[in-house]
Amino acid sequence: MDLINAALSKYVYVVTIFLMVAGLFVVVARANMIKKLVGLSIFQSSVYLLYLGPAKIFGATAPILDSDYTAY
Amino acid sequence: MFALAAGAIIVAMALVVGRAVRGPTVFDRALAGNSVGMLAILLLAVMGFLTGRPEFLDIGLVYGLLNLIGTLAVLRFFRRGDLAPDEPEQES
Amino acid sequence: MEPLIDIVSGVFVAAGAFFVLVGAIGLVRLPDLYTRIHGASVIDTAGAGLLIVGMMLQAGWSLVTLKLLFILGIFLFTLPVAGHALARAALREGLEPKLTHDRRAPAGDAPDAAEEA
Amino acid sequence: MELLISFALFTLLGVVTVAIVSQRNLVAVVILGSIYSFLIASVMVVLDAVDVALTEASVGAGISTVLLLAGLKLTRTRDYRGQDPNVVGALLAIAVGGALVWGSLVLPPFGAPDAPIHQHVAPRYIEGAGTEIGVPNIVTAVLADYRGFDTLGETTVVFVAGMAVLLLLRRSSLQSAPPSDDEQPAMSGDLVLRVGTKLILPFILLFALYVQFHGDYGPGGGFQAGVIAASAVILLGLTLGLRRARRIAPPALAHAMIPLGVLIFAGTGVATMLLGGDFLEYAVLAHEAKEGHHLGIMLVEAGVLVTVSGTMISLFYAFVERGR
Repeated sequence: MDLINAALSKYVYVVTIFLMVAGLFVVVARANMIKKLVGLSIFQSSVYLLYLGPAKIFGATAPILDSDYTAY
Repeated sequence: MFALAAGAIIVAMALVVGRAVRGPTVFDRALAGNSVGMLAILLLAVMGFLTGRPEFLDIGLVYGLLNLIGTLAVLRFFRRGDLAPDEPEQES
Repeated sequence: MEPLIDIVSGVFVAAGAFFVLVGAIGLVRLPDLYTRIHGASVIDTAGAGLLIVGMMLQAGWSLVTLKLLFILGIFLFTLPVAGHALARAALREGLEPKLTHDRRAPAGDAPDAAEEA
Repeated sequence: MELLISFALFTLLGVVTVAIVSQRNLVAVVILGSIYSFLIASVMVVLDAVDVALTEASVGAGISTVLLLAGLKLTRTRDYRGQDPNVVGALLAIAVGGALVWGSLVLPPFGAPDAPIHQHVAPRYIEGAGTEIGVPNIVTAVLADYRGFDTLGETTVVFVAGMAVLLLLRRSSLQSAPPSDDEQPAMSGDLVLRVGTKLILPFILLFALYVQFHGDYGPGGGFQAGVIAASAVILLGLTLGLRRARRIAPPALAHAMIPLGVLIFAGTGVATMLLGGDFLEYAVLAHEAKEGHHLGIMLVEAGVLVTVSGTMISLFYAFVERGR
């Protein structure tokens, strides 16, 4: 069970990295500018995911203060 | 019950994304894109109830209001005449 | 009162989830664009409507209910517009609806063999 | 449950990305890009980052599709076929990916509450935002107050980027070519669309205001509100024709709004300096520190709103006018 959980939690990072690499590949390898732009936006949002992924806490909520919630 | 709904929405999303990836015409993709946006809104709402904090419907509202723009932009693009059907064999 | 509302909203949500699935299957399985729009509209109306009503029952009288109501209103308003524009644009671009047989014309009048390709 | 939902959404993201990379039809690429943005906004909500999700939603749902298609009109609709597989690109991607995977091995498990990211400044902000700033939304507190200077930098970046694109795309004069006669409103024949647009426009604008002023208490803020307001103008231009849009939001006004917002932002900072505080130290703006913070955040968000919406509207005009 722990192993499955560990694999699942790595999966998130692996997909994030895959998105990043795919975006990079599109930017480098495709000649068309529109495609480069879409690739760039993929790359950019995967960077967000790389920041957000490690910061997720199960059972916590968004960082907007409310007296009913304690974990952010 | 909300967990079940979330599961159903995600399965539906997977199916619709499959339609968007497969095409075959650009209009099919636009339709699928519209539906994915709609399912995303529903998923956000259900997620809110699932995690017990349903205040964040603003994102769903944004999608609801702005989804139309993306679809109309695609359609208007074709109105100007440069249609590129995906598959040449789609000619009927 | 509370358990009753829970049950009713659960029924609504389950029905909504069912229709969302049905619509998605329709979107994938139906043969051409014009019929697929029907599938999408099942999600837009029956699925979304029932789900949102279920959630509104769960939320009680609050800002959340109001927002859900707005979302439902926006759905019922923009999605038909989008679907209408889509079908119209597709038709104008010459995407023919797939017809097995045309009831208006006598058989053999309109060559429709090409549709089967 | 959260783990399963994120698992499914991440898988879908991967599928869409593969489709984008392999798809040749550029219109399809743009549509898939908008689907990607829908998915990523859902992922961000699952990851509890509602402000970023709202930004992604407001940009990805309308504006980016419109601008990409407008750009597409200037180029061609097909990525040309038969380009040889790019060995250098593939090698580079594999190398970067390998390095990143290697680095990710030491990342904490997904969803762990004791991850290092929560040990340093985050508790400080969570403690301080309520008592020092008096704003429930910690993201707004950090963005507009603790890190106000950085946000000024970001606004300046938006300003510079907008200016650069305008300089590249604009025709000779500010008023550009007078609206030509071939400009029939795009879908003018379509009653349903016209009425639909007219009915939904006020709600979009109203919602932009809600996002702007509710940003202290929920997700939202100047940037998102600016994008949503600009979307209203873009929708108007798309369905009712460019001339109508130009009359309601003249290009000259949009151009003027770009520097004006930066001016409001920096002016707030200068005002606090004149009142005896540091640059962007909002506490001196009012008698009470919390009042001052509130006022300062509102002014700064207004500056961001003005710059962002001006930039988006100007970009739309620049692209569309160039395309005809």
